Amino acid sequence: MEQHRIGVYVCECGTNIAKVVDCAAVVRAAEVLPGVAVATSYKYMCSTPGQEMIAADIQEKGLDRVVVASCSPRMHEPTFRRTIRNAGLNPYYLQMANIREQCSWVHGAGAEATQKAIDLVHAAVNRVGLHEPLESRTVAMCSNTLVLGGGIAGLTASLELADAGYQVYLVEKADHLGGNLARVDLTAPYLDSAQDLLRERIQRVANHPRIETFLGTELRSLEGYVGNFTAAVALAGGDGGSGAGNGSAAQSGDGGGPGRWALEVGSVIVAIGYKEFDASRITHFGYGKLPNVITSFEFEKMVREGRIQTAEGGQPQYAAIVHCVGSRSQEFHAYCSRVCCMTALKYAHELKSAVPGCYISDVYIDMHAFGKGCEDFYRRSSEVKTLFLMYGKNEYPVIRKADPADDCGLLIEVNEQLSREQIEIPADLVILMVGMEAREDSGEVAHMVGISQDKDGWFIESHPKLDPVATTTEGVFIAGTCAAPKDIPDSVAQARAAAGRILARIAKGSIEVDAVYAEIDEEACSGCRICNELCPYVAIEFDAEAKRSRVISALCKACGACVAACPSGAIRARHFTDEQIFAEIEGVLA
Amino acid sequence: MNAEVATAVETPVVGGDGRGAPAAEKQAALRVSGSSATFQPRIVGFLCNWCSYAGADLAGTSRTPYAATVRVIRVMCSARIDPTFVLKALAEGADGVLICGCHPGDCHYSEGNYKTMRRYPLLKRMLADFGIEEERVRLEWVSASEGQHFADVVDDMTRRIRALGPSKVKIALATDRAER
Amino acid sequence: MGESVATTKKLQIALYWGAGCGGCDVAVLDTNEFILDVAALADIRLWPIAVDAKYRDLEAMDDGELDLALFNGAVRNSENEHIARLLRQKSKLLVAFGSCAHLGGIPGLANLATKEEIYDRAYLHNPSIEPGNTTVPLTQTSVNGYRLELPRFHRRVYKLDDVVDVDYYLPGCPPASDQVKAVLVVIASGQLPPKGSVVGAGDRALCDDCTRTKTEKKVKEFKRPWQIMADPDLCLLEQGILCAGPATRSGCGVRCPTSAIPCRGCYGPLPGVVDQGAKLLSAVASIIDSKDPDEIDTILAGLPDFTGYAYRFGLPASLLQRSVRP
Amino acid sequence: MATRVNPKLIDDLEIYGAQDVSKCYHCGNCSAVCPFSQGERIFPRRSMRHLQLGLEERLQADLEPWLCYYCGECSEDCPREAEPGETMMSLRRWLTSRYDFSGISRLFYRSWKAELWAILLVALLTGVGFLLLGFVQGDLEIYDGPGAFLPSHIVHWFDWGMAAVLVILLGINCARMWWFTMGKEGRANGTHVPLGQYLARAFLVPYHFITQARYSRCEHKRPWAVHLVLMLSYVTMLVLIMFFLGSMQAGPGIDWRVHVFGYAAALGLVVTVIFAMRGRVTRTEAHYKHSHESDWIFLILLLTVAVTGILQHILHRAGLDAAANIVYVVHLMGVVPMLVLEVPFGKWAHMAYRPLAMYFSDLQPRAVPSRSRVEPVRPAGASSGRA
Repeated sequence: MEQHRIGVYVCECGTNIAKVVDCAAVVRAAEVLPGVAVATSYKYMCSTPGQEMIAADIQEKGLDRVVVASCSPRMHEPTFRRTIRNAGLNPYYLQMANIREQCSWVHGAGAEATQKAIDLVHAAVNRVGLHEPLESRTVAMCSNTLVLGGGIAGLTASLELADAGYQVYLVEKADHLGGNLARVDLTAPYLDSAQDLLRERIQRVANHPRIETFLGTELRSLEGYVGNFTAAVALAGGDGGSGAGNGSAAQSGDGGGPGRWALEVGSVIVAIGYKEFDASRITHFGYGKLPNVITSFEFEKMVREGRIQTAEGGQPQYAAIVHCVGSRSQEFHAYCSRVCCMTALKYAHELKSAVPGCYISDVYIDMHAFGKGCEDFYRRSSEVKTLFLMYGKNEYPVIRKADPADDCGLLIEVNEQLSREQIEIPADLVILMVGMEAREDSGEVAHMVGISQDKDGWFIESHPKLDPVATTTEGVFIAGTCAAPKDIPDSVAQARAAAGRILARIAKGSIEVDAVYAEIDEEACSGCRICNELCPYVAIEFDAEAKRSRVISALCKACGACVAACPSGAIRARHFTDEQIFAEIEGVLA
Repeated sequence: MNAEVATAVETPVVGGDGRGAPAAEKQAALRVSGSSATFQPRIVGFLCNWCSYAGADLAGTSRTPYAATVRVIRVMCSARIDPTFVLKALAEGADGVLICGCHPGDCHYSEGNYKTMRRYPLLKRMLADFGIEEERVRLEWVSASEGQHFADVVDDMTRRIRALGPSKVKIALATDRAER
Repeated sequence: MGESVATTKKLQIALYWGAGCGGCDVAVLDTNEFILDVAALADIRLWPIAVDAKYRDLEAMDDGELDLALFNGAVRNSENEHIARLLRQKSKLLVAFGSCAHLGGIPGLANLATKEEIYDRAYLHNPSIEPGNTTVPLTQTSVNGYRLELPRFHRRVYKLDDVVDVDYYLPGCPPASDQVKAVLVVIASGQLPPKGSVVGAGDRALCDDCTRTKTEKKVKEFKRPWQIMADPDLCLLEQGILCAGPATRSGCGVRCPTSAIPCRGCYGPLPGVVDQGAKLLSAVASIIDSKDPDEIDTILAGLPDFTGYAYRFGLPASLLQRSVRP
Repeated sequence: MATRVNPKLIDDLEIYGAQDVSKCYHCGNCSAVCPFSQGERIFPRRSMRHLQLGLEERLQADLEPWLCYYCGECSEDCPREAEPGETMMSLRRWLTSRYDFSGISRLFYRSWKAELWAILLVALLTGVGFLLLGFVQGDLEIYDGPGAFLPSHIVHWFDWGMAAVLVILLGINCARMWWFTMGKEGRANGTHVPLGQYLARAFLVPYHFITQARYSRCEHKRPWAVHLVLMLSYVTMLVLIMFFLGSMQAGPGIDWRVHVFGYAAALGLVVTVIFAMRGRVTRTEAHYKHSHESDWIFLILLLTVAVTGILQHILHRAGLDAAANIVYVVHLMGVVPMLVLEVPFGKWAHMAYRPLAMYFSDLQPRAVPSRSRVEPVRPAGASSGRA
């Protein structure tokens, strides 16, 4: 094997790595490995000076391979690839050793953690020597975009793209636009009308020449790859899909039967939103049994209809609002649904203005008022004499019917945390602040567009902090509450961000896709056709007269299933070759 | 050196070099791992990039501690894991091999993990024929959100392999070399 | 080496039969009248099956006196090993002849059992042994004053290049006679391929030569050859018959599949493949048509002794080489 | 057994001056800065909470409001401007009205007009009464000695009579206070304080009454000083009037043994009252920020009494006996309502409730399980925790 000049850079990540792994020892161990020309550690390898150090060594010390031992490659591989590319090396001459997420953050300080780091670096050094120069491919970028979901996020994204002059296909499963926001009256904390926010957007979408709306329609499949997707959409089963896409849809791809369209798109924005938690799952609240226990959305309906009253038709003298219904509990959803607290305060105001004499009890676990203007809203609410009562996590308040003697219809028993008193709250109307849940169909959608979900069913972004709208599938973006509970401003911001990302790519006209894909050595292929059936992207075609199989690299997503299966070893996974992985195995076990 | 060894082991046949072997095996055992009290297994983990590797990263970001026994090798999909890799790892002296992929039905490549699901049982049968203990090779589905699960798997596997002691593959090959 | 051809001096060759079935020697004889040409241009100095020569004659030779040694059979005992070393010493070229020398061959399957188990089966508990007879071979015994020796039975089977350096590999169980012929001609002509090459075989999988039609593969049930009347024109694997063809070098002339017998893989792994069995496993399992673990198990149950099949000719050449059971 | 929440109570407390209770979100700053809030007595926060929840029973049993002297630090540090100090003040008013059996106090606190009318009425009666007395048996020209318009011995007798009545009224309210905070609570908790303890700790009442020792532990010292001076002057006056009225009224020569105290006390009263008034006008200090009508009425009364007292004394020394007598009557027209209405039913009552509260709060931890009772005893923490 030809002798390389490998640079090994061990990142201390402040103390994140250094306080557990003896970075100096790792450097000492790396120095003596074959082919290693430079080995050093530094506080923050990803910092500008850190990257400059690498670049300088490449140019001055003539390094031809680089190993960075630091955080997960999922975090900074792109960063360091850029670094060495700018320094004149092929970006694929990089290998990272994950000594933070998979070492210093999970092991106690000591010899074992350090040994593990050394082994990982050894593997990386072994591997990087076998790396080949790869050129990432550029493919054409189709400027059409498919937007799934006609809620505030979907509408915003669609308008953003269409206003920029590009075709948008907006697919909404329901028979009307507006999503969950359409069910809301006022919005917190500024109490401006949700309808005002929606109406003009919906109108603009409806009349926009560049937006084609498909109502009562759902995605059936998504094929292709970034810049070149084909989406099959069809009328949702049973649902009439009133006013579904008109003639021009048919032009955008052969329909394949009435109520079915094939859409050519370059990008996809998934904004399918959320569904509310089913309050009857928490028996303590008696939702469904006690007529005056209602959900937040049922209350919104009351407010929109302008009559806030009990089932008996009377005005409530006492009203209670119960927070975190389905949220922040071990039984149901551990996460916070984020919007309920402020919505609850909004209800307090709406109640006060509608029924001035009404006494309002706000039964909460913690008051989350982190948003802009929210803390102030919280203060104002307490000034209108809302009684705030704190209940303990997983210690649900119990709602029961009051005795005829009482001056109220319901009684809520709470172990009140601030006074440490077991108390009973009088109520005529109880509003349950139901939390947000991933939609039942989120799983299907995720599978169709090839993105993953967390344990709660929310879609996972490609990086929670640095890349919050992109997903692990190139060209597929997420916006709004399908990624996690969000308020309107955040959803809108995300929608615009996603649209922005897409516009940037459209502006470039073409898009770089990863150079990692499988290729078949036709000299070695025997045409046994074992691989043909294995490719989920039908990226392997069989040449009948040559009796050889061939990979259509643009379609290949580099999973490597065929590579492992090829009994003649004729298929190579670029950047994940057998030799490279053997070298890693030998490295970690050296 | 072959000659000496050959004569050294030259004894009546039945159980003959059975007497020579344990010594060599003990030596090898020492080479591999030191005394079994402080035996720290070396497990090679093959993790798919999208679910399991992300899951292992999550264990990190949420600071979930687990035994420092696993050395992770990242592949794009568990379907890329050629059984050859597993044999290679064992031949190179791994005390265990952990294969992780997305949960069935949740594969980033929609079906990759099913290929893994098909190969694994056959591989286990083959390993059993080679006298390799059940616990040494393990397939687990770990999603991107299951950091805790990953940590638990590693700890559990470490515990079981500790109980077994070091893998005998490398020792066996070492003693064979000694025989020639 | 070159000069030996330059001289008109006859080729000095030896053939040896190690731990094997003798089929390889037969394969040489199968070259029929060609063997006479061989005799014409070569002195056969050692060939236990055909020529009366003794080990001491071999020991007596000078180093490198032989031009070519064809070693068939695996290395099972000290005798095989001794001769292998002698031939390496005396011969300019050493060829691992046939699957056993090349990969360990059928005898190599013994590596799944311990030596004790083998002895037990062969000498102690066997239908053909009269009860109470506990005689087992010893390396040394003395019969009325005379010290008798038997070769030492190694713990396991080795392929030839485990014990000595090998120049060429001629795969096959046995190698196809025409391939044997061809190789001898090439060597005689002196146009030698690079050291370590596999000669007398193709560089692609058997399927390349196999005339059966292949479509996309999905298997719901594996069957033994005798269980079905196999379609003569369709790929055996697609009919559910385990065939090692896709994982095996071509060169044999597709003798088995053409006669409706699935390939056993005697020509060994393809170039660049580290472990033939593992590759066959991966390929075969991948095409199983099921996503249900239980169903998969049932389907796999149709592959009895898969290990034996996958390593039928190459266990000692596999990554694990042998069972680790004590 | 869960306690019923009464969201309406804070509305009621507004009338007593607690305007901002609902703003409190229980960060606990108030209790953190209060030098008195420690151990089980977490206030003002707990009182604020009980008030928000409208737990009347609890509030009625609480001694905390009396343990607070309204230094105002809590209100200054409150991030929500929930005015905990003022809340405690209002709670004291509320409690006073709760302790009062007659309901008069409640009436006065809820309507200052009622209080004013009552004062005027009493003043009128007093005026008429004493004028009658003067003209019937004495001479307007004579201030002291035989034939005096208002002979000191009669006034003295009247004072004693009135004192007796006041002590009875106040005594009843104090008894109620004991019942709410010690008796009833104790029974609920199945505990009681042994009589021995009551006797042993009895000294605390006069001690706190005289020294205001607790007040002195507040961060700000001035309010304590002012309050102390006011209180001492008042007490001095009381003593002089109850025991040395004769020599007070004697003259025209100045009997320094007595009068020097009188002058000091009078000065003390006037100065401190004016100081308090100035404070309530300028509102620079937290405890003067919010003034309930009752506060003003009280101060004005006090000032009138002090001024007229001094005036009649001067007039008498100036030989203007007739004028002195008239002013004397006016003086009594202030004194009588002030005592009759304020001591049992108004702000004055706190001079009894406060020391008692210190006394009780000292006793509560000394409670022991009552043998007589059958139901299980609540853990000591819980019982003393809710004192």
